[in-house]
Order: sequence, then C-alpha cells, then structure tokens
Amino acid sequence: MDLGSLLNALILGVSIASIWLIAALGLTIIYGTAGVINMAHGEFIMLGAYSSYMLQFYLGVPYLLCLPASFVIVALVGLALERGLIRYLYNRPLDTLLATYGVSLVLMQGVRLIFGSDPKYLAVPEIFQSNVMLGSASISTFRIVVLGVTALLVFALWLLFYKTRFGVQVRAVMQNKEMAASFGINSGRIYMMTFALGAGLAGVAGALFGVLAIVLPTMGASYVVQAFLMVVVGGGSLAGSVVASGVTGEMQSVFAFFTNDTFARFIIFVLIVVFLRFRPQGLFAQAGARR
Amino acid sequence: MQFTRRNLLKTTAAASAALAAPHLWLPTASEAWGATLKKGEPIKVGLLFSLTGSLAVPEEDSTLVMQYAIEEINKAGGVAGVPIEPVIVDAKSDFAVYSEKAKELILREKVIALFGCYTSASRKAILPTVMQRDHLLYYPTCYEGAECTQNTICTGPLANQHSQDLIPFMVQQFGKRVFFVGSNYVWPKESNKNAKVWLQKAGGELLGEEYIPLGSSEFGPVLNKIREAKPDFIFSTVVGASDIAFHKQFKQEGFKADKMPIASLTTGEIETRAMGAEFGAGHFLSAPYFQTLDNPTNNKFVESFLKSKYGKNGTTHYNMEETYTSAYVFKAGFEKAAAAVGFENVTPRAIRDHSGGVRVEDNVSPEGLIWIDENNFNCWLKPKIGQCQADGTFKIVKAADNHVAPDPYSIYPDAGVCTKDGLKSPDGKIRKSVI
Amino acid sequence: MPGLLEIHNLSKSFDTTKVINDFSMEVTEGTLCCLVGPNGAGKTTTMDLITGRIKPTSGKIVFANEDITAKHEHIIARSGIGRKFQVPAVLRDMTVRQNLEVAYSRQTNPFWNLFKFRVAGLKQKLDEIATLAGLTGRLNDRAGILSHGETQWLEIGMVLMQEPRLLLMDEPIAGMTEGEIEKTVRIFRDLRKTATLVVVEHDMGFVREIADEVVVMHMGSLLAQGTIQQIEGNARVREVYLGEQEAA
Amino acid sequence: MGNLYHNKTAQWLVYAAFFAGLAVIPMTVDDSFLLNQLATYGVYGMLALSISLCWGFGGILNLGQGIAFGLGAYGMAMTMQMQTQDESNPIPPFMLNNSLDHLPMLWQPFQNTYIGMILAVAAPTLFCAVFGGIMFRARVSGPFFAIMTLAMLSAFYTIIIDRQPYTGGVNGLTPPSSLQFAGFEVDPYSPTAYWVVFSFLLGATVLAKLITQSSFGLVTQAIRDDSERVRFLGYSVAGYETVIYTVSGLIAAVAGCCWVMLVQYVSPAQLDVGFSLSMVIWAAIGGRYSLLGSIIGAFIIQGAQSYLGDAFLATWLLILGGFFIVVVRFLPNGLASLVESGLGLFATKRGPASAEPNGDAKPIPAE
Repeated sequence: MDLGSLLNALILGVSIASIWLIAALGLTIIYGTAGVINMAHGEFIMLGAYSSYMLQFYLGVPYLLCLPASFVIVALVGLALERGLIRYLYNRPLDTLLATYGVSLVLMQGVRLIFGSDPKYLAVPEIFQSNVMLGSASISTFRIVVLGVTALLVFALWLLFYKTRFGVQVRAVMQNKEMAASFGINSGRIYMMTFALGAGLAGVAGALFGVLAIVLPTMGASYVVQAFLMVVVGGGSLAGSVVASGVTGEMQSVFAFFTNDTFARFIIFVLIVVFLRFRPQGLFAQAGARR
Repeated sequence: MQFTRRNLLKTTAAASAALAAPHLWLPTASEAWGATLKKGEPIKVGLLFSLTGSLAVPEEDSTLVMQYAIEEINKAGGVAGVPIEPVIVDAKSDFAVYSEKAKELILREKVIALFGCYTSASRKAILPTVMQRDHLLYYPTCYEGAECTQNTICTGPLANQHSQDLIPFMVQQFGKRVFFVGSNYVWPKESNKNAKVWLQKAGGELLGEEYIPLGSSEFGPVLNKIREAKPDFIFSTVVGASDIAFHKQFKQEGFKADKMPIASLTTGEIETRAMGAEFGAGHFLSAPYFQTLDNPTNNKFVESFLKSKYGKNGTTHYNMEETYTSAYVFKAGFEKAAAAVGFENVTPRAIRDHSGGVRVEDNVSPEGLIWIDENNFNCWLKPKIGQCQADGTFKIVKAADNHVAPDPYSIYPDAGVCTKDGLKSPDGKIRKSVI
Repeated sequence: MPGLLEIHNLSKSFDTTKVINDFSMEVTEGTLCCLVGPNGAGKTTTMDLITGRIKPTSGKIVFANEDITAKHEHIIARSGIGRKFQVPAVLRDMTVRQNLEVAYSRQTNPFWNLFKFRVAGLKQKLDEIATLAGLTGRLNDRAGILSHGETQWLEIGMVLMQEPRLLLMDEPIAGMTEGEIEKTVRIFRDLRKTATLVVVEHDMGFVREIADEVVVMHMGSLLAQGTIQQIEGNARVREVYLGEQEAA
Repeated sequence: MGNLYHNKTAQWLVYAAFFAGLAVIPMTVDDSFLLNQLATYGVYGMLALSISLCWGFGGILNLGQGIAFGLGAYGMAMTMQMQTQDESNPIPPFMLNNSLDHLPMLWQPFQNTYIGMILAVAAPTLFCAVFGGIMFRARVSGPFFAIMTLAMLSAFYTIIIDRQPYTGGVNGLTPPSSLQFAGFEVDPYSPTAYWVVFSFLLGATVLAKLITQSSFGLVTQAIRDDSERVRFLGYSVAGYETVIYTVSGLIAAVAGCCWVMLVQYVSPAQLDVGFSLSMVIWAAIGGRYSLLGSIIGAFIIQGAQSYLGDAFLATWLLILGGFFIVVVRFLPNGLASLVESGLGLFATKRGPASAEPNGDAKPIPAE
C-alpha cells in the first residue's frame, strides 16, 4: 500500500463521515433538545426516500427539488407524530423509545401496503453519475453532493441555533424548561418545532440515500442504531455529532482499507463502548440533553 | 486428535452409548410424518416464505409463482388425480419464525412437503426439524452445496454449476485479471472457492477478494481497492439490497460496464428493475433462466403468468422459475412414489426416495429440460450467461451445450461423495444428514 | 483527645475558582457543631467533600482516626457518617416504610442481602424512629406525596435509621413550623448523648439553642470557631455579616 | 385493607396458580407442535422476566440482553454439535468448508457435554459480571448504559458474522440431532422438553421473586428511585447494579440454552438489535414492574404473532405497532397495571380515583 491509496481512503472517509452525519443530524436535534429517543428515525429516512420517489415518479419533479420537498413532507409527518403522541411522553424518555419503535413498525408496514415490497429507485441527473479525479484520488460526484448538502445543513443549523431568536429559545428550554417558561417561552411549541425539524432532516437524508442505495420499506432500520451511537458519542450537540461522525467515518474507511469492512465495524463498536466508558456524557455534552 | 480421543473416553458410558446411536429414537417415515393421504382429499403442501420484512422482496415472488404453479397443476388434473392445497405462512424474515412455522406446517398442518426459504440461514434453521421428522424440503434457489441429507431436493444451481461457464467466458472476453466481491456469508465464500477452481483452469489471476456485511450499502472502501487493483472484470456474489447499492455506486464512482463489467451470480431481473436499468446495463449474470429465454414454453409461461393475478410484480426471474419447476419436480416425484407404493402409502420420505432421476421436460420447464440427480437430489441443468440490456432485460450470450451435473462436494473431495443414503467418505463410511 | 472528625487544609477548586480554600476544622465526639456562613461560603461543598460526593483538590479528612479523603460515598457512609441533604432527598417512589427500611443499612453486602428477608431489630427501630419523626400514620404512603415538612422529617428519620456516629444535617429545619423546630431541638439534644452532629443552619436562633460549638465559614475558609457567645462577639464575623447585609 | 395487588401472599398464590396452569397443559394436550411452541414461549417468558428484573426492579434498561441469550445459545449449540461428532469425524462439517483441519481451541471444551453446558451458562454470566462491573463502577447509567449495551450487542453480532470458520457466520450453527443428556435424548417435541423449560422458567421466576422480596430487592428498588441518595446510606450502588444485571444475564443465558435445545439452531439473528428490542417490548407490554406480567406479555405478543400474524398478514405489523403505541401512551406500566387498578377498585382504602392514569396513586410498583 502506498501513500496515494491511504489518501484515497482518507478522502473516502470524509464522504462516509458525511453519510453517518446526515443520518444522525435529525436525531441530534430531537435527542439533544427534547431527550426523545426516536426509534422511528430510520423510518423518517425511509419516508424521505419514498417522498422523493413519489414526487419524481408521479409528478416528474426534478431530483434537486425533491430534496427540499422531502424535507417539508417528512417534517409534516414528524409534526403530526409529535402532536399526536410524543408530546405526551416528554417526561418518560425511555418510553419514547418503545412508543417510537411501535411507530416505526406502523410506518414500515404502512409504506409496504401502499408501495409494495419491491424496491424502488430514484433517478438522478446524468451529471451525478460520474466521478471527479483529485490527483490520484477519485470521488463520485454524488458523494460530493451528499457532502455539500450535509455541510450546508450543518451550517444552517448552526445559524439557526446560535444566531437566531429561535435558537436562543431552544437553548433556554434545554437548560431549564421551567425557567424558560417564566420568560414566556412556550416549551411545547419549541419541542414541536425541533421534532418537525429533526424529522425533516431525516427526510433529506432519505432522499440522498435513495440514490446511493435502494428505496425499500425496510431501508431505515440499518441507519437508526448507527445514527443513535453518533448522537450519544457526540453528547447530543451539533458539534459533537459532527466530530463523532467525522472520526467514525474516517475510522471505518481506514480500518476497512487495512482489514475488511465487517471487522472495521466491529472495531468501531468496541471503541464506542470503550469511549463511553470513560466519557459517558459524550464528546460535547449539553446541559439538558441528559435526563 | 489425541486430545479428542481422551476427552471422548472421559464422557460417561451412558452418554457414549447415546452418542454411538444418535438416531435410535427416530420413528419410521410414516410414523414420523404422522398422517396418511386419503384419496379424494387434497394434498397439502407448505409454502414457507417471508411475506414481510427484508426477505419479502424475493420471497413474495416465490409465494406468488408457487401459487400460480399449483393452480396450473390443479387445472390440469392435479397430482395423481388429486388437487394440491397450498398452506401459506409468513416467516417474517426472521429465522426463528422460519423454524416455528416449519414445525407448524409439519406437525400441525401435516403437509406432505415444504417449499421454502431463500437464504442458507433460514434453510439451516428449519433443517433440524425437517430431518427429525424425516420430512421433505424443496429448496428452490441456488446454494453453496456441502450438504447431504435425505430430506432436501434443490432445483437451483449449486456453486459448482453456477460459475463453471461464467468465469472462462469472462476471462476470454475481457481478460485474466479478476476481483471477487461478495456478501459476508457462506454462499458467496463457497461460490468463490468454486470460481477459483474455474479461474485457475482458465488461466486467470485473482487480484483480491472482499466481503461486505449483509445489508450494507457502503461500497466506497471496496471500490477504492478495485480502482487500485485495476481488474479486467469483477466477479460478484453480493446479494439483496447491497447488490443494488454496489451497482449504483459502481457507476457513480466512474466505473464503466464496457471496460470493467461485473459478472454476477445474483443480479437478475428484480435487481436491475430496482436499481434502474442504466446501472445494470452491460453487466453479466449466470443463471439457468432468464425472462427473455426464447422458447415456446417460456414464452407461454411469461405471458400467462404476468396476465394472471399472481403476476402483479411484472417480472419473471431465475429464482421464480426455479420455484415454479420445483412444483413440477414435486408432481413427478409424487406420482412416481404413488405408482410404486400406492397412493395411501406416500410419505414425504417416499417422495424423496422416488424423486431421483425425475425429469421436468422441455414442454413444462421454462428453462428447458432438467432432472434430479439420483444421488444428491440436486438438479441437472444448463447454466446460461446473460448480459443486461439498456431496458433491464437480459440478452443470452452463452448457453451451456450440455447439462451440468450438480456436485455438492466438488471442492471438498476429501469429504466424500453425496449418495442417496448419506455422505460416503473415502474410507467407505456413510454418514446420514451432514449439514 | 483527637476530634471525631478532623479536616486539615482542605481545598477544592472548580476549574479556576477556589470554592474551599485551606479550610480546617475539628469536631469533638459527643458535641453538636453548627456550620454557619453566608451563601456561597462553601458549607454544602464541605459536606459534599466529607461525604465523598466530590473529591478535594488537596487536604485531608480524618474520621475516627481513619483517613477518608476521596473515598467512595458508600465507604464513607459505612464508616459511620450519615447525611441529610439541603434539598430533602428521599426515595419518592417508595413508601415511607420502605424508605426507613432501606436506610437501616446494617448489612450492605449485596450477596448477603440476597438471602435476607427479615432483618433483625428492624421492626423495633422502625417503630421508634417513625414515632420520633411523627410518621407512624403515613408509613404506607408514597414518599413523593408527603408535605415539605414531612419530607424533612422522613429524611431525618432515614439518617437516624442509619445509626451513624456522625450526623451531617444540611438545613434540617427549613420549611418547619415553630412547633416542629422545637421538637427538632429536643431530638438533636437527645442525639448528642449517643452521636456527634454537624448542622448547617442559617437560623441563628436555632443555632443559639443547640450549638455546643459554632464554625463560621467565609469564602471557603475558616473565619471563626468557638462557642456561640464567642462567635457573636467576634468583630470579623460581624463585619462579614453586616457587609453581606449592606451588599444585599 | 390495601390493594390486593400488593399483597405478597396473594401474589404468591397467583404465581402458583399460573404455574399450576402451565403444568396441566402437557397432561391434557397431545399436540407435539403446541408443546414445542409453548416451550419456546416459555423461553421468551424467561427473557421477559430477566428484562423485568433488570429494568423494572433494577432500573437498568438493557437493550443488549441478546448478548447473554446469544452466547448461552451458542455455547449450547456448540455442545450439541460436538455430541454429533465422533472420533472418526471430529470436526463439525462447516469448519471443513472453512478450511479448518483441526478443532479450534475455542471449541475443545465443548467436547464434554457437562463442561460445555456449564460454559454455556457461565461464560455469558461472567461477561455480564465483568461488563456490568466496569460500566457501573464508572457510573454509567440510564440511556447511556442502554446505548452501551446496544453497541456491545452490535459488536458481538458483527464479530460472530466475521469469524465464520469458528462460528458458522450468518448461517449459525445447526446441530443435526437433539440434545443427549446423561444418557437421555431430549426430543424437542416431547413433554420432556416442555418440562425442562417449565422447570427453568419456574426456577427463574421463584428466584427473581425472592430477590425482589429480599433486602437486596428493596435496595435495588431504592437505587432505581434515586441511586445518588442510596450511596449515602452506605450501599455500593455499582455492586447492586452489577449483581442484578448479572442475575438477569444468567437467566437469559439459561433461556438461550433452552432455546437451542428446542430449535436446534442458533444464528447471529439471535444477537440482532431487533430481537433484544422485542424482549424489552414484551416486558413493557406485560408490565415491567411485574415479573409475571412480563412473562405473560411475552406469551401474548408471541402468541398473537403466531396465531394472528398469518390471519392479518398485511396489516399485522400495523396492528402490533399500534398496540405498542397505545399501551405505552395509556398504560405506561403495561397490562399488569390494568389488573392493579382493577383490584384497586375493590380496595377499601382507595376510591375509584386510583384508576387515574398518571400513576400518582400507586405507592410503589412492588410487584
């Protein structure tokens, strides 16, 4: 092996990291703000992919427009779920895990009933079906798109949480719900908005994953555990998830380069356990994220 | 071996006695089955496939085509004059449920045969039950071999049949340098061992061998390794959703099917439809059946199946066809057994014992004549090579001239030969039920 | 004769802030010592340090001639130190009876307790403490539904169930009525016969009633130590307290 | 008189009646499938029980109970596999296929049935003791511990798949004949197998019940309530948590052994996240604070899956998911809380107001 291939692995690691990250973004917002353990997150991702499929197949919407549209559709689903179920469970965080597991079953089977169990695919413009050479390294255009969208969303979230009034309110609620309420902040509304936002982010992830892989009712199940591990390792904060995904993505790429993909995953899981043993609060813990 | 012997001696006498005769308790075939057929009552068979969960994608099609085949057989007068009644269950893509449902079908429903499973793992999950009740499983898809029981009949290609033509063909067409990619489980690994044998014979060179976790959709690291190795073609045994991700990312990473095609054992009509034909186009598949096979039987099969209420998914593919022919293998075996021992005395085991050599003729089998091996009860068939076209269908570029014999132990000559009484090792000992 | 509890040159910093700064004190066995001082003087932090909830940056804590500095909470508790928290900490989902039963921690080994179904002497002790704490009628109620005063009494009862040699009481009379305070004074005086007490309290009237000795803390350090009369006559204490009042 | 639900004598009577009912079944039923199926439910009942003990009473949510179950099952499968090997043929067939020409060290102890079975139970129990000990000493708790068990479970799952020559990979292990023990063959479809599982379920339940009623159980519940406070009473919280987590793991390991005895099969699917989640679901539906409720929860869910799953084929998962949602939303303490509030209506001390769903009226979930 030479330096060139290691460089290749590192570049790929950035891309893998962006995939881990975008899968975890929505969960970060939801878990970080409200402490809700949303097991239906994978199914939100799946819904995002199916929304894009629907728009593309029935209405002929161009792919790039499907991304924001999926955001809106899945955010609305998230909003409905929050109003109908989650808001009754905020003081029972472990119960949200069980209830949302039920939700995930319902969503998965509901989609199967509507669209059938055969896989669907998302068509993308020809330009996304090629690669770019960076010296000796190569990366596919679509991976760059995923990276770009992820970076954009992280930046937008940072702006939202640290530069707007809404962000101040969210952080106030996270610190102390009662105190925030006395300043006239409606924590119920904040939770509702963040849940919808988190769901919408999962929707965007789904629209992207549908291109990288496959659109199936069961596609979400493989993302939820890894996304959840990223959020907890990160400590429930945006920066934490970015760093956790970055490190994990690079590790997966580099370990897979030296050994094989399965063993790389094993090492990552073990390292996560060891890491949490010494830092159970995660990389960048946020007040209020822990219950 | 010293250690083994000493340990065995240490085991209590009683346990050793039991060890020496592990199958003493087994009842006779009809006792084991616990039922008898009655003239005039339909013959019950079990359809053990997943209708929900991740395995539903291929297995739902299997259930549909099996129902279609049974309806067709019943319309034509049934089996030995008696209609077949399918008992359909949902294994929920959960291996524990496969085991439970197999027991339910065998012990409670008292079906005479099981048609089912798509993965080795689910087959392994139900085999103990099937073997203990001396029952019969029709396993209608390709598998790795290295199994020798008295209770299975397989209508798909074995690993030794699957790549026998494909590897030399690819080496000849594209070059000697090949990279193996597979899902991380038994079938791809065994298939690759067979492929290596053919590769060596064809003078090819293996550049690398990579296995991806089942269900994974991240092919970046593997594609990087492929890019560095610069093979002439890729031999793929990636299955399911991963396979689709593999083909998509292959193209997205700038690989071209005409420069470096993928020769696959799995990427058939369902997969190309699911990934979008442009991702499959130009790649190769080895299978005994393609929807585009041009013969009167297949043309009729495709037309009437797709028109029937079972053809809602719009495709036929090798796995469905292997399932379809398994129904006719059952019919032929049953009728042969009924003729030999009398209708009322037919048991699952009797069907199996009489299935050696049964044929499904050209005018029934869409892939052309097949027959069941008299020793190992796998299928003699003609593997074909198809190339995926821009519309997702396959163009047959090569068909075997002769039927290829199934050999479950082709790469393990030391293990012995699978006979109808069990695995016969080189020292002449016969062991029943080697799984 | 050395004190039952000795604190030597204790310091604790959080990040760069020194919360406890070279603090030393000594509590004689069989006495009641009141720890007083303005808000933020480090009283509760000192309690936390003694009971092992936080580890000191430097310094040494000796209890009954044994170094207990930075030991685990349960080890320190087992050595004979019981604690009542400032914000009453009871097991809110359990009944009052269960709270008291758990607190009767003669046997703490998990393996032994697996085989224990009836604890010797528990019933008698429980009745005694329940009567003392005035909770006899509420034994089967969930601790979470008790009033604030009752919760205070329950926690005092729990500490008494532990039968510790040293009791640390963090603001025991907050939220109590006049009558209850009087009762507390009686109980504490009684307790002093068999145990040693350290009481953190703001209410100088209460301190005057019970204290054998008073320790005044300010900014994490010892300001003064002595009898209540000595403390009330101490100019520096006055200055600190008056300064406080002016600032407020 | 208080609520009969919290009366210890009444509880023991109900438990006795439940097990008496289970004991009658093999005497009246002559259906080998049903016996085998019920025995399998018994195994699931043990798993739900172990979750109830650990989560309901200890407050430790364990999303990785599949580790103990799976390791126990693998140990048992290895033992049974080695029973079918003999001198002339000492190596399991799948190893030959993976180019192993001698029995690996890992497998050698399993040549002896007794050592193998002891290891099958001891190894996962020891793992729980060590893993739990390390984590609880570091004061990892709540959702964080749950995530750690999840990560650990995934690690085991991947390594078993990756080390195919030693573990059989995705296909798992399929011992071709049933368990021989002390000269007897345990036919998985016989009443014997049923009785074996029945005894272990009974034993585990009595053990768990005694634990919850002992001083240990009291302290454990106190830790669930407020672990911080309990430390200052002199109890080593980590010690208690480790013990209850380990006992729970022990029960799951025994369940794993029983499971393999019944189905003669084990694969990484038994260490899949979904399976461990369903154990938690069983306990949650039945009532995590009630040992018996959890067992019944497993029976109900698995029974419905077996008998209604095929009838409602396409909509079954919708029904199941909807059921979870409704139970979690309206019956946070599971179906057992229905019984509790039902009995509460008859209690002299409390009026109908105790049916109020927020659980304020319930003193402690002592059962």
